[in-house]
Amino acid sequence: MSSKVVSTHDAVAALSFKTLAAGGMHMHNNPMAVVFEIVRQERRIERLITSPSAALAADVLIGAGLVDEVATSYIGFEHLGLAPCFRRAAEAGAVRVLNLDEASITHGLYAGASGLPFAVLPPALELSDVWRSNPTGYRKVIDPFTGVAVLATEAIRPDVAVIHAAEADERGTAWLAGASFTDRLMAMASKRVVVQAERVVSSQTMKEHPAGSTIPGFLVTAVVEAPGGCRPTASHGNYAYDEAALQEYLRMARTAEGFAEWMPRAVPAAR
Amino acid sequence: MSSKVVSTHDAVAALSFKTLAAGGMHMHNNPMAVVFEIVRQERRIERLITSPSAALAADVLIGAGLVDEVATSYIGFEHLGLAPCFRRAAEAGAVRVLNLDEASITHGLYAGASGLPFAVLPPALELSDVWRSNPTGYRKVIDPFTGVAVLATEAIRPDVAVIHAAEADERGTAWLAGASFTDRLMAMASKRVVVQAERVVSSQTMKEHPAGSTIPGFLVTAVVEAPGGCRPTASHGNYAYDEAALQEYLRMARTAEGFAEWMPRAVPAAR
Amino acid sequence: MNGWTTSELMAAEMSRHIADGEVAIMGAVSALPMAACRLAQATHAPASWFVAGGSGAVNPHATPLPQSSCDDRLLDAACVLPLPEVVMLEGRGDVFDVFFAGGLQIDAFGNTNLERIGRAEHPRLKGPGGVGLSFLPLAGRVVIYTMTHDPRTLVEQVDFVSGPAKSLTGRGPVLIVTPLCTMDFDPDTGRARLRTVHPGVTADQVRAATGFALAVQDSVPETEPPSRRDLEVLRRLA
Amino acid sequence: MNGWTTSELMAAEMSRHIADGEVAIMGAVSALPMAACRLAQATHAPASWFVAGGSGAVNPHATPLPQSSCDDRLLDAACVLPLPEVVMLEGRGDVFDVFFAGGLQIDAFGNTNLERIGRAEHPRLKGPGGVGLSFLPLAGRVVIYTMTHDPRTLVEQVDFVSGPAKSLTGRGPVLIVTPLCTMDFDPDTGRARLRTVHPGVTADQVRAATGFALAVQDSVPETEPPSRRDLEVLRRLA
Repeated sequence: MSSKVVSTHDAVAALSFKTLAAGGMHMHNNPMAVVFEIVRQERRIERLITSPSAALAADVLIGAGLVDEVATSYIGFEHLGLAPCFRRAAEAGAVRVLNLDEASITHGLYAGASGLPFAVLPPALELSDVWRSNPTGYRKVIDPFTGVAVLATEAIRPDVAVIHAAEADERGTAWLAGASFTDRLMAMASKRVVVQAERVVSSQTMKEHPAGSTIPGFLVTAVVEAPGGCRPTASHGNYAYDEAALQEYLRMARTAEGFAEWMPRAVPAAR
Repeated sequence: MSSKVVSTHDAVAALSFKTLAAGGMHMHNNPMAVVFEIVRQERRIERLITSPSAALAADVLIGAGLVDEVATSYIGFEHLGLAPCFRRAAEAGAVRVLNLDEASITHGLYAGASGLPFAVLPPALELSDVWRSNPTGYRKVIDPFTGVAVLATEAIRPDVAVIHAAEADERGTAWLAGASFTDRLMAMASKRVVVQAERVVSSQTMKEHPAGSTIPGFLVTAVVEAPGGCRPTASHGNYAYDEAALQEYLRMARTAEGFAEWMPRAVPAAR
Repeated sequence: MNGWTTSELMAAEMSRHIADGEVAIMGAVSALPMAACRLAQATHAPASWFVAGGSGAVNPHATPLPQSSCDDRLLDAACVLPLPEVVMLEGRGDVFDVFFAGGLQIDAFGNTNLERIGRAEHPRLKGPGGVGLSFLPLAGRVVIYTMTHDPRTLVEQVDFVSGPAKSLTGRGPVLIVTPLCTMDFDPDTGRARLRTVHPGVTADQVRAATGFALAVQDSVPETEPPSRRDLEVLRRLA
Repeated sequence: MNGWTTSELMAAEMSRHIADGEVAIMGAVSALPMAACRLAQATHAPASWFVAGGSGAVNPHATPLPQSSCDDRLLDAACVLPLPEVVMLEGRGDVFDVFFAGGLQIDAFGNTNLERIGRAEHPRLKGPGGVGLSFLPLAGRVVIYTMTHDPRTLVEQVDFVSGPAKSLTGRGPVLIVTPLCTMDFDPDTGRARLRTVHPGVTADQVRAATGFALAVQDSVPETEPPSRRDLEVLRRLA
C-alpha cells in the first residue's frame, strides 16, 4: 500500500491552488512547518482562508507578500497584541481583506463540506457592518418559507487546507489532539488536505482515537512528519506556545525590515 | 445546586410540546423508557420528528395512535423487516407522512441548532421524488450568488427531544457512548431536551469523556435514570439489541390487536 | 450450490467493482456490501475504504461482521466519523466512488424505490423510506443489489424515485446484482441489460423473473464464482 | 490600591452580573471574564455555566486560568463542545444569557468595534476583526469590558460596528466595565451613563477620559470592592 507520507518540500511543491486554508486558532496549532515551506517556495495564494481566529500562520504568509486577499474574521495574537504584518498590509492596502465573522466562516465551511450551494446565516448578523463591508462574500436571499430577505454567505471550498495534527498514519488518517477548533470542518470542506503531524504512527495506534477527533485518510492528500511543526505556536497535547518567541516576533515584525530579519531565523532554509 | 434528575413519570408529565423528536438509529439507542411513558400518559404528538433511520420508538408511538404526522426519512427494522405500525397507519392514511431524506433531516437539524432561518440542500436532492411528495417541507430558493433555483428545507426546531445516553450527571450533562448518530445534533436543535441515561454519575466521571461525545447540561431540561431503558433495542456500550424480542414485536404488531397485546407486556403500567 | 451460497457469489461479484484506493459507502441492510468491501480490502483493493452506514465507522475491523449498519461493534475501525459528517460529505460529490444501494423496487433505468408500492394515497405497501438514496446522483458509481429477483421488484418504472438513476457528478448506476444475475446498462438506451448469469441460471429464467423487457445478448457469460480465497475471507466474516 | 488590583475589582464586578443557572460566553482575550465566571461559580452562582471561547470548554476547571481562550489546559472541563457547535448554538438566541465582549472602540450606545479605526480605505489602525461579536444581538445580555478607558476607546460612535448594540432576542448591552468605572444604559436614550466609580476615582476623571458626553447623576455610588472571599478565589485563579 503506497504511503502518503512525503517531505514538507515535496508536499508543497506538488500542490496546485488558488485558495488556501490554514488551520489553528489563535496561537494554537498553526501549521507553521508547511507555512514556512510555502514561504520558502514563494507560492502565491490568491485567497487565504483562515479559521475564525488566525494568528502567526496568516501573519507570516501576509508578511511574506504571498497573499492577494484574505478571507477572515480575526487575525491577531489575542492578549499578546495585534498581528503586525496583517495590520501593516491592510492599512497600506497591500492585501485585500474579505471581512467575515465566525458564523460565516463556520457555516460557509459547513456548506463547502456538504456540497451546499451557499450558506444561510442567523438573522442577527445583518445588524453588524461585517456583511456590508464585504459585498463579494454576502448576499441577501429570500427565505422561501417566510418571504423575508435574510443574509447568506458563500460556501467555502478551499483548493487546499493545511492542518496540524498530533498524529497521522501512512494512509493519511490524522488525529487532532485537544481542541480541534474548525480544523476538521476545514479539512472536510477542502478539495485537498495536507496534514502536518507531530508523529507518524501506525494505523493500529490511530484507531484508538474517539469519533470526531480524526480526519479520515481518504480526505487527505499528503502527510508531512513535522515534530515541533507548530512552533512558536502551541501544539495541543504536545507543547505550549512560546510566549517569548511570539513576543519577539511581534516586536520584530512591526516593520517590514524586522520581519525580513526574523524570517530566515525561523526558517533556516528560507530566502 | 438543584438536580435535574426526576422520575420518568414526572419528566414526561412536565413536558409541553407539539413537536417531539426521538433519538436513536435503527435498533440502537431508541429512548424506549421515555417513549413507553409517553404512551402511558397518552401524550399527543402533533409532529414526530425522527432521526434519519427510526425504528421501535417511532413505530410504538404511531402504533399507540399518538402521532398526527411524522417527519422522517426511514422507519423500519433494517434486516429484520418493515415497521408494522408505521406501515399500517401510513397505508390507511391514519398518520400523515412528511417525507424527508437524511440530508434534509441532518441539514434541517443543523439549521435548527444554529438559528438559521432554513436549510439549503445539495443540488442532487432535486432529482428524487422526496421533495415533490412533501410540499410543506421543501421550497425552491434562488441562490443569490448564481441566480439558480435550488432546493431548501425547513429548519427543524423540535419543542422537545428525547435522547438516550449512557451516562448523565445531576446537572444534565450527558455522555453518548458508541455512535451518537444524529442525537447530539437533535439535542442542540431542540428547545427542551429530556435525557434518559443508563446511569446517573458524578460530574467528575462525566468530564473524562471526549469532546463531541457529550451534551452540555445547560441544554438539558430533565434527566431520567433508566437502566435498560432502550430495550429491546440496543444501548451502545451497554447491551445489544434483543433480536428475539424485536422479532416477536414485528410478528405481534402486524395487527392492531397484536400490538395492543404486546404493549402492556413491554410497558407493565400501560393501559 | 457449487460449494458457495448465492450471498457469497453476490458479495464476491460486488467486491470486484471496488478498485484499489476507492471509497465506498452503503446504507442500511448492508451486510452484503460490507462483506464485499472487506473482501476487496483482503484481495485486490487493500487501499480501498468504506464507510459503514449509520455507524460512521471507516474501515471497520469487526469479525464477524454485524448485521446492523449501526452496530457498536463496527466502531472498532480505522476511525469513526460522527453520522452528521457522513451526511455532509455525501453532498460533496467528489468523496464517494461507489454507493451500494437497494430498493423495494428497482427499475429498468436503475432508479430505486424504498418509499411505497402503489399510489401516494393508500399505497399497497408503505416502505420504510429512502434515507440517503437521494444522494445517489453525487456518487461516482452506483451498485444496486437486491436479494429478491422477481417481477414486483425489478419493474419497468418505479412508483417513486428514492434513488435517482440520473447522476450529477458520476456515472450513475453501473451494475445490478441479484440472486440470479448481474446487469449493466446500455449506454445508448440507459436500460438495464443482462451482463452475466449466475452458474446454473439461464437467461430465460432471468427474463421470466424480471418485470421489464431485459435486453439479452446471444451468449451471456457466467458470473465468475468466488475463488477459494474469496470464500475463506467471506466465511470468516459471516 | 486598597488591597486589590483594578483587574480584581473588575472581575468581581463582572461576576455579579451572572445569575445562578445562567450560561455565559466569551471570545478572545478572556482572562477577565473567565475569572469573573469562575468567581460567580465559587460564590453566588454555583449552577452557572460558561463556555470558554475558542476552546469550546464548558466550565473549565484549570487553576490558574490560562491567558489564552484556546489553551488546551482549558479542556479539563465539565465537558467540551467542538468549536463549530459553539458557533452553531450562538445563533439560536436562547442559549447564552450573558455575552462578555470587548472592543478597540466602544460607543455611547454600546456598539463595539474590533475592525478598524479610521475609514475603510487605509484605516489609521487595522484591528484584528470581530470574530463572534456579530452574535451579540442574540445574547440575553451583553457585558462590555475594556482595560483601556480613554477618549479614543470610548467614543461617540464606532467607526465600524463589529458588535451591534441592538438586540434581537435579549436586552443588548447592559453594562460597561472599565478600569475607572461601570456604566449602564439609559432606557430612554439608549446612551451609556455613569453607574459607579471605582474607589478613588471621581466622576470628573471618568468624564475626562470618555470620548462621548457621559450622563452623570448628582451622586454616583462607588463600585463595590471585591470581598475577602472574592480575592481569595481570584488570586487562586491568577
